[in-house]
Amino acid sequence: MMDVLYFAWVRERIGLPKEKIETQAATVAALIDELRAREERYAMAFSDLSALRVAVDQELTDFDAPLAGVREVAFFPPMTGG
Amino acid sequence: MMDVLYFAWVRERIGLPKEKIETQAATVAALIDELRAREERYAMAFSDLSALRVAVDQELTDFDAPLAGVREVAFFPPMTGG
Amino acid sequence: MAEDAGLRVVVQEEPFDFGAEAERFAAERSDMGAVVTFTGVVRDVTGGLEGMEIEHYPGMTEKALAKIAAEAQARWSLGEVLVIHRYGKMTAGERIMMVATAAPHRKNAFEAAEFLMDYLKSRAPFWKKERAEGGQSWVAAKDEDEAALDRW
Amino acid sequence: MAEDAGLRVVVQEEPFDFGAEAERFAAERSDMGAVVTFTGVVRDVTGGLEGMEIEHYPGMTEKALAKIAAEAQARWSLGEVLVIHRYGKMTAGERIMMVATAAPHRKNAFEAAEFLMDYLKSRAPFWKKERAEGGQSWVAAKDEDEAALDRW
Repeated sequence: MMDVLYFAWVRERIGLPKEKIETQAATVAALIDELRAREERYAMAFSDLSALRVAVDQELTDFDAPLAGVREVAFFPPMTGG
Repeated sequence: MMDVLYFAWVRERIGLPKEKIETQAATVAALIDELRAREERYAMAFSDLSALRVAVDQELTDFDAPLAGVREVAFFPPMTGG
Repeated sequence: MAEDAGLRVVVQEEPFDFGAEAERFAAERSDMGAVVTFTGVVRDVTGGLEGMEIEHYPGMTEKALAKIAAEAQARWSLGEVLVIHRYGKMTAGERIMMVATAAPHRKNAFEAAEFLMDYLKSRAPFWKKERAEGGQSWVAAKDEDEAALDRW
Repeated sequence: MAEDAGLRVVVQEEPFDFGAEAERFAAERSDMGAVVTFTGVVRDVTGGLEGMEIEHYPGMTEKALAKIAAEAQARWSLGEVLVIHRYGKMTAGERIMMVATAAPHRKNAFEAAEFLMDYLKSRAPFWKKERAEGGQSWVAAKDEDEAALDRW
């Protein structure tokens, strides 16, 4: 069981900011495959990975990051702070 | 007749901040030669030109700058503002 | 707010007082000769901007900023580092964020402030959305902002 | 004081209010996204500094600063430029000077501020003298400050 968070247009496309997900996915990429298979809005949100970034337990990482022991995964577009 | 100004240690060595000088010197370098010949303290102040800077009518310039029509010449060490 | 040896990171919704923060940061820094500040202002390029809304990732934001600030501090032997970043709604002319650095010499203070800004732009979890007459849209990340990181 | 299209140059003996000047400079800059300030502080490296005295060349100082500021403004398409520089006596921790730049984007604001500082260090007619327990001495110009100009 892990928290999956969505920000900015990813949140808007999926339609919620956060959900709890039961998954056996070994990596972020595997989790994305599961999400894409769920519903059209997930498939849309995850259609172009080059436009997405991921944080695992609040640290930026990449899509092949392992998920063992992870409590929180967040998906969002490239950041635009400053 | 022109005003000759001295700043920082040049002023201290020569012992005055400003004087009026009657000169026919065609360039700054020629003026320096005249000043050096005056007294020991001038010779001392102008002994190492690489340690000096010159402004003619309040614009930084170099030692071969012409003096025709000039009202004010200033000598000082490299600047240390900021 | 995270407060560490000379490190202050603030993430807040309400406006901050740039002048007072700059003053407080620079006050009595007799061991540091150089203080640099940067402030980002909501910019209305077309004159049609109604406002901006900044979303962030509570928890990660503070961690990411503290990490960037600590890295700058170590890398340039800085005396102090301050980072303030707002989220939520703001209008044109309002200040979005500021950074401040203090170092013995100007080169370090400038470089560290630029490093902070470059990292903060592309590595701290903030997302800007602009509201204009025609509607609202997420601000796209710029390639040049990502490229700016190569310098460090 | 020289005041021109977005150009303010102040040379004065009395202290200036850094926070208030920074605030005033940044206020309502809705056309400019980036504001950078630099402040130089009298630094007491050894703990033995009693004070500093800055001599300048009245008349030339204002002209040199206005020229440097106008050049920065033109070169980086700046919105506003502020330069304040003190002369006379000051003690450790007091602010000697400040510059501020406003530009649409951060890169220009940073570069212009660094350019201003580099030129001001070596091309504006100020000379620093330090007073310490052992006596007083003129601060020597640094080769690195002269070399910094090659960048521009």
